[in-house]
Amino acid sequence: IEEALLFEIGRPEVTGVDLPEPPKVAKRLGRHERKAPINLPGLAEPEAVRHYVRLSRHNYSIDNGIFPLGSCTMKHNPRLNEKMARLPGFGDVHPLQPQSTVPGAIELISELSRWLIELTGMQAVAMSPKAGAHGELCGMMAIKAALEARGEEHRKVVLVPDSAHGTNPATAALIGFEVKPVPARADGTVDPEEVRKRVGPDVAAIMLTNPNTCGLFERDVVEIAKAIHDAGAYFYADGANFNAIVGKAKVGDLGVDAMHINLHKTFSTPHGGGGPGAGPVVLSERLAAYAPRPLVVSDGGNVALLEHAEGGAAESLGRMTAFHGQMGMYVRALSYMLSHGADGLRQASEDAVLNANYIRACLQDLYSAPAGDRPCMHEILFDDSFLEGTGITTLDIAKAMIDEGFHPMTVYFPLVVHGAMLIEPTESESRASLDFFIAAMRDLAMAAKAGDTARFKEAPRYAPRRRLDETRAARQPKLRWQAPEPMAAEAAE
Amino acid sequence: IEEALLFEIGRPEVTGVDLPEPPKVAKRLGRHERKAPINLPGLAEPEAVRHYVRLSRHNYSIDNGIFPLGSCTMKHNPRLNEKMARLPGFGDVHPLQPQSTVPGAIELISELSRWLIELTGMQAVAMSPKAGAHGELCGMMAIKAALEARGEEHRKVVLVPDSAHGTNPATAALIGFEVKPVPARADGTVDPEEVRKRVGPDVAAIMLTNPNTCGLFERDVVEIAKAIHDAGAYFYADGANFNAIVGKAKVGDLGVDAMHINLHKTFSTPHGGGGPGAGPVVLSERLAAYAPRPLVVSDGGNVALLEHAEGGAAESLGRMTAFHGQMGMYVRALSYMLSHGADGLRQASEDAVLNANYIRACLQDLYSAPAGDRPCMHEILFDDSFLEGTGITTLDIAKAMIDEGFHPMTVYFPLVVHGAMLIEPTESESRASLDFFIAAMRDLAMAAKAGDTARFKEAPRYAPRRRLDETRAARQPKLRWQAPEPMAAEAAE
Amino acid sequence: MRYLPLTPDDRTDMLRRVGASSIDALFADIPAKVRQTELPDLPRAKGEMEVERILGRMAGRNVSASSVPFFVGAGAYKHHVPASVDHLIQRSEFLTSYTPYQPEIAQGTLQYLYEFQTQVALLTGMEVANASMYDGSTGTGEAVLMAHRVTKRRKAVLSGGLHPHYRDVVETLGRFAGDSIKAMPADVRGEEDILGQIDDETSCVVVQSPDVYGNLRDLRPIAEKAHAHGALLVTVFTEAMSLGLVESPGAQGADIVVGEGQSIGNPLTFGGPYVGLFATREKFIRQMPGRLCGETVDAEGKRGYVLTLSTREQHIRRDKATSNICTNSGLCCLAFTIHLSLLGEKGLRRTAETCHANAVLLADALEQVPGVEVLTEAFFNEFTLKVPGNAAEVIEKLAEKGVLGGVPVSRLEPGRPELENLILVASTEINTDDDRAAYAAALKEVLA
Amino acid sequence: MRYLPLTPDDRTDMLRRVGASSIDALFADIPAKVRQTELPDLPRAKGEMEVERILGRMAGRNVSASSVPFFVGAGAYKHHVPASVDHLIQRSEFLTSYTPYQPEIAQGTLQYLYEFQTQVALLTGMEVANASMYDGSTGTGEAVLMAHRVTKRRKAVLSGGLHPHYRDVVETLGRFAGDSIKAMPADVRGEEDILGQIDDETSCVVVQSPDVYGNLRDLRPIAEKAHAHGALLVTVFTEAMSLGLVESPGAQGADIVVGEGQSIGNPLTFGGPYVGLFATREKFIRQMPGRLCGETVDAEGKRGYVLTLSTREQHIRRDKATSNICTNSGLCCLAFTIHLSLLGEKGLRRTAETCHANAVLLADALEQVPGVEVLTEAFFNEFTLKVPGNAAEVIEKLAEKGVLGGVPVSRLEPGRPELENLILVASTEINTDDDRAAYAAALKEVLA
Repeated sequence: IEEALLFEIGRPEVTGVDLPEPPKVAKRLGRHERKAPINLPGLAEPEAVRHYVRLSRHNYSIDNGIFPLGSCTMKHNPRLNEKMARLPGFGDVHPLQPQSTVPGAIELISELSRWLIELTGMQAVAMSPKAGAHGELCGMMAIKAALEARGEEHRKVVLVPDSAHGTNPATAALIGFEVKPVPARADGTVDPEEVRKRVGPDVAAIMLTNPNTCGLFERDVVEIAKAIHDAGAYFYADGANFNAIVGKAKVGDLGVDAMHINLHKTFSTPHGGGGPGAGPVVLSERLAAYAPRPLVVSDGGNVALLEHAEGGAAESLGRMTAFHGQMGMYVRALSYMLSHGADGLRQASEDAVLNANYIRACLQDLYSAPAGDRPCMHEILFDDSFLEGTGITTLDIAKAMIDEGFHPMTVYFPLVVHGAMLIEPTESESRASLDFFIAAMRDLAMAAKAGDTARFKEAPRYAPRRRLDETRAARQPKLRWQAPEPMAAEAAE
Repeated sequence: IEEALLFEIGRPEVTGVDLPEPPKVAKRLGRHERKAPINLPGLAEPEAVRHYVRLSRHNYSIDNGIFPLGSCTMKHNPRLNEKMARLPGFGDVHPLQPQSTVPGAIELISELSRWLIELTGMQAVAMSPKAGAHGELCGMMAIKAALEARGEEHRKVVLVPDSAHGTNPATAALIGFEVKPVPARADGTVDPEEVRKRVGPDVAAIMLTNPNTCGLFERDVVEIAKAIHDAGAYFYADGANFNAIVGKAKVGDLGVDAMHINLHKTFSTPHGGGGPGAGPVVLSERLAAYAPRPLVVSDGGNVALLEHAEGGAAESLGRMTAFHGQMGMYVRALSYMLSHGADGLRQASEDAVLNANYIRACLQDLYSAPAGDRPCMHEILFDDSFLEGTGITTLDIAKAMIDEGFHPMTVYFPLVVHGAMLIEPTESESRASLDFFIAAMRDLAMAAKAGDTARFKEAPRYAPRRRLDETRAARQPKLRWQAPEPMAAEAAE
Repeated sequence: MRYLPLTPDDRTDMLRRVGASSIDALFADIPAKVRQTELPDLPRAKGEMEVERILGRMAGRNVSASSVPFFVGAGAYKHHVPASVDHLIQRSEFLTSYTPYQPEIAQGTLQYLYEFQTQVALLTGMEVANASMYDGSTGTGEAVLMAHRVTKRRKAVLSGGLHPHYRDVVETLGRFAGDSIKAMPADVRGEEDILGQIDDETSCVVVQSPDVYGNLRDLRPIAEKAHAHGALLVTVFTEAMSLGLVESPGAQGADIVVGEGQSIGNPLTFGGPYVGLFATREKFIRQMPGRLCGETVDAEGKRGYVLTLSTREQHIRRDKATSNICTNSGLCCLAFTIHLSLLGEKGLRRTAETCHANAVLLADALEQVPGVEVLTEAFFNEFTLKVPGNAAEVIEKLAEKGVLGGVPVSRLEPGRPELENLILVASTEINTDDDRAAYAAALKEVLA
Repeated sequence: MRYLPLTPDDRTDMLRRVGASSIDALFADIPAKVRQTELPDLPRAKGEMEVERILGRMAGRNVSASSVPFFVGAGAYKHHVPASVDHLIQRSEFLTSYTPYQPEIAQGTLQYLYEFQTQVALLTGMEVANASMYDGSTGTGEAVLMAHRVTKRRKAVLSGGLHPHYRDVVETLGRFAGDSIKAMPADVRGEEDILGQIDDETSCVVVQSPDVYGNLRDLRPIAEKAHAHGALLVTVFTEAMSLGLVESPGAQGADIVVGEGQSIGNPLTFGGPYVGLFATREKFIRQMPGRLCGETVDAEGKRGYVLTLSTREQHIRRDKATSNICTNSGLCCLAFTIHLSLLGEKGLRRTAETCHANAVLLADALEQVPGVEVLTEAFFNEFTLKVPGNAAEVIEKLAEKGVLGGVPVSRLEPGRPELENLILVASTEINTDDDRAAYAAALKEVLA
């Protein structure tokens, strides 16, 4: 079923919001009142509800089925957390109303901070970054600030393994670092020897994802950290995969100096089709002083929200966003943490890892895993060598999965293996759900090997759309609706 | 996509509800503790959410498209009303907590009563009936009580036109009345002459739906009422179609003695796939004294909730349900009324009637309307004579509509025309939506006349199910899931 | 008006298409002398914000159950319902759909009704259940009418432990239907001689357990006696959660089990909408009231569900129908089914055990208050408290102290001096030690 | 644990299938000396009811905007959002989906992003808009970086009317990126000589209107001067509702328009998540940060939508990307789009007019209080109030009287004695006559 665009069904004279006639006043707008029409269409409420309900039905979501996007961690989103975030005391408070009127909000941030610090074994946490990539920026700024404080601005190089998320090099480059790659071993992990070879007086930091994007724990992480620290550099950890090791290892013990935490990945704040996220950054003792403002600090029973770098806190790197960060996400994350508790959080990590290994064990005879039959962490990486000679690609497998009723896994990432397929089931899937998924994946692999090419090349056939022409979209970008010519003419009249 | 039954995916050892260990106490259950297992499956929350989300997607709803079920009045359900019903002061109060702790709840019922009385021009309203049919029972009981008070228990006959809803005769029969039909004129309306012929000392009441189920206003209603009253009987009105005339006529002025109001039809409380409803009954001065308890009475500024027939109120017909009725529905209905206001309610009736007539005007050349080109009220009735010779039935048209993406109209009701198709668009549909519907309906009629039989006989093809075997369901009733034999054996071990 | 998509221009165009000179031309069948020309004497349309203010103010005048120590029961219970339940029932496809008359596009509703029927049958220990009644009280009325149909007798006996509202509903219905209803007097301690009331004219005996005073009743001897006389045993419960811990009525010989399902999945909402559970033996299905959902197959042989046995129902059978019920409690069934599927056997049992344990602790605490006596020996989560003084006044004074302490029996049975010092007190999993301490302390003060 | 579907039996079976002796065997890559054996020192799992109690208690300690006369703005505004908006964004298919990497099964998200981009372009009077930034402040930072890329210059001038938080964000980013940021001093009356700051090194001028002190600024001369020097004009707004009544920045020559979209569709939530709006000229699209959704066709020629121009983005371009942004504000965009589609031009205009009228009435009322002065001449819905005394203390005392009267400028610009008696006061459609009267009365008392 097709759904027209808002602009094709709405009309500027229709509104779905009733307000009384505004009070009559002498306007105080100066010369600034808008004269030209905006041409914004309106919908009556029944039209709007139907339009967006119908649109929603063109989406796949966790609540429809397994969503095994590797590295994206699409786990169950408890509705309790939505309810909590909407309590008037959280959802309906202003960031700049007097602090004396929001002690509970500050308490919540403080409590969430306590959980994050305890789970990571770090010294402090900067809560305000708005998403993971923003957290990376925060962490790398803290490192830069620390280097400056040491008078070592000349350290410009940041080591980034090829398997890293694109945000890592992008972040480093954004604030003037020079990105240098670190090659991976055959299984995708980093060899401390390679790190040692590259560290030197020009190196500011390494950015390392652990567990890495191949789904493996960097078993030499302590050595790598030592190599980095010995060279006077810092260890930034990309916390995208923290969900695999909560309760199993504290990143502080691994030698990490800064790590962002994607609350939506590890602590299940809903991803909402692209955000909002939240990216608190935990900091080691060496970096804690550089935390941005605002900052919630707790001293025994006293909790304070510091909005400026008052007093002796001149090291603070400054402000990264207006207000105090993603409160709505904090409430959801804390609700998730309280619900799980220390025991449930560890169990969730264990189940996530078990589920991934179960998929690995059940698929490895048909799919090709670069790491062989080595256990994985929370996600399992395959490459496309099992497709050799079939003419079928990783993308074809992904699109054929859609026809089987699944969301595809992450494809072509990480870049370090050919035709990557990265599958992350998360702890939210039942065994029955995994078995159903595995059966379909086995069937696809066998069909591919049997040469049933049409099933793949023509996929998806049972989705709201067949394959979309992405090249055309990029070559002739059409980024907004435009009134068709006659209508435009009419509007101009 | 298929969805297994709860019993096929759940397991008794799984739960989606966490509670601490119960306090240890010496039980005071006597000999009544349950020993046998219940065999109730449980689901973890992610499983439950996914199961019911997936199930929901097998349903059609107003929010998916027009739902033109005649006489069912499927109009937009504002989400504001859902929000209001969930305010803790309404949703989280107990029916038997002290009245002093719920003045706002009593005020709400009183205020809703005021609106219903004003809109109908009646004397009183009994709020407690739980749905329309329950309201009919209430009204007919009040009539019976009034007759008994007059010593006229011998009046046993209730006149019911053939076009009436099945609930009318069922209700009358339930409390011992004898149902006698009143024939309709060719256009489906009641001839007062026919009523006059049938009224006599044995007649207790007439039950008349107005506008009737053919979508016509009973233009002789005042005369009919007079004939009934002259004969010493009462006029019960089925208020299912009240939504067509709100603000256009007060039923009190028509001579009605009792009428139930389906809050979900006229005042848009969501039908929820089969309820809950609410069926307040407005009563004339002649019947007001017989109102059941509980009853909210208002005397100037004082409002009281009477739970028993205290003092001089011995005439009350008694209690029809535990507690005070469908509070949750009252809140939604009052929210709807306040939103519309007197002006909006009248406009809604007018738009509902205009929309139905627009469909009538745009389809009448292809479909056959028993009332010819006479204007209709809020719904338009066609019969199947336009299908003559095609081999296609009303049911086939309905099923083919499903393939066009619509919910079918009401079919084979009312019984007074052959192969009835009763279309009620309601005021919630935009003109664009009506035009879209009309185009599809025209296409279907033309296809039927052109002999495209397969399109109809094989429909629906694009629904979650093809036509279902209702005969088999009735002949070999299977009303619950049973464990397959091996599992049953296992459970018995 | 935000809910009305037609614009003035639309209306003009459409009237032209219809060939009507004005909107009133379409209402010409309403006789002129009764046609309403003035707007009703009611306020005009209001925006959302204004409506929220008005209703928010009314709601704010009520004391909500969650805001105080809360022990009110007597047929409606405050339980914790998971947030996912309310979220799911608000899905458009559930909330804004109709009775599943077109099963091909209503399998969502039909399948959950089938799950509901199965859950109710399992929970009650019966063979079959219907797709709900309005609530427990009207369901009890329907059960008595059904017993009349099955036995072709018209004399029902109601236990003195039956909730007085339920009794009143059955009596009202019986009176108007011309049936004989024998209601036993209030039976606070569950000691009545109901067996002595059963004879060969009796269509059914209606017994509640746990009864309104909290007593758990032994249903087996009643079933035996009833069956020996060709009568049916109708059992009633008002606290569905009790079925997680107490022996099922089906196992004790009940022929029809009817009860209030509100406790599972549904909020208090000042008494409604609730959901009536109705279960019976397979041999009686054609005498059952209400909707039934059954399994079948579609034209391709796939399993599917339909409303079935509708020849019992009013829309087919009209004046010969088994009941006049039409709209029932669909969405409340869904809430029940989702909540119960989340609970499962394990969660239901634990919740029930917590309710019972909390009630025992409460009874222990209140018995410490001088002059106060717990009258009920075997109970699930509710018991009768005897206080030295007028119970209604005590409850009112407790409310002033911010404790909602239960229901004075006199509110259900007015004008009976012998019941005036009794309170029905309920406890569920929501109650804490603090709640109990607050109640005991307040009661002590009130009685001092 | 209610969120974990695996049972102990499942775990045992699955470990066997995996060939692992224990769960810890799967974590063997974590060096033994850093493997955690003890549980974290944090509380154990809690049921829903308990979590609700804990968080409910925290929430209960805060004064919510709806519960008092409320006039706080300064970059976040309390507007009424229709109930349907929050209902719709909670649809599973929206709430629990991911960034639309597989467009064939994400057309719902992609189409609303396309609608969002179009709405933002129309509202700002610009040619194109992206699919959102985190919020207005970070969007402003991105706008400055983009201006650097476009002009290949690295010197930005910030108006003294720019929200101090936004200025701080740009300064922080500029400092670490090695750019030059010239921030003008606080400009309460909108009188600064910003034209004088523009030279041939200038990459962009960043001007907010309405500015943080409420002043509506004339952007045309700044655009002209900037363009004459090859610089860009970046305009900022923090109150999206103003665009319904005030001339669009696009019409005044802006090159990049960035703003906070919270006012439309999104609750206050103590400052986040919000949604950054970002619009520019078509010729700059390849320099834009953030996600872009574009129209295309599928293999059958049907219209569809995809994320496009991703060669600008970090996941393709890595260290050469235009921004490091990944996750943005998807669901907040949806709320914005739905609310704005409900408002439409008619509703937006009326809401904006009501906000302005209420602010004018408020200014009139407060000016009556002895010693109080409204400093802002031309404003939309917020203005600067000068009080005789320390503004922060006045605001605190007002709060004690149950009035949230605005933001003391000192909270944004601490340590500036010349700003210490200024309050930013905002009004929206939610404020009533009673609210205004309460504010004026409380202020009079506080100052007395």
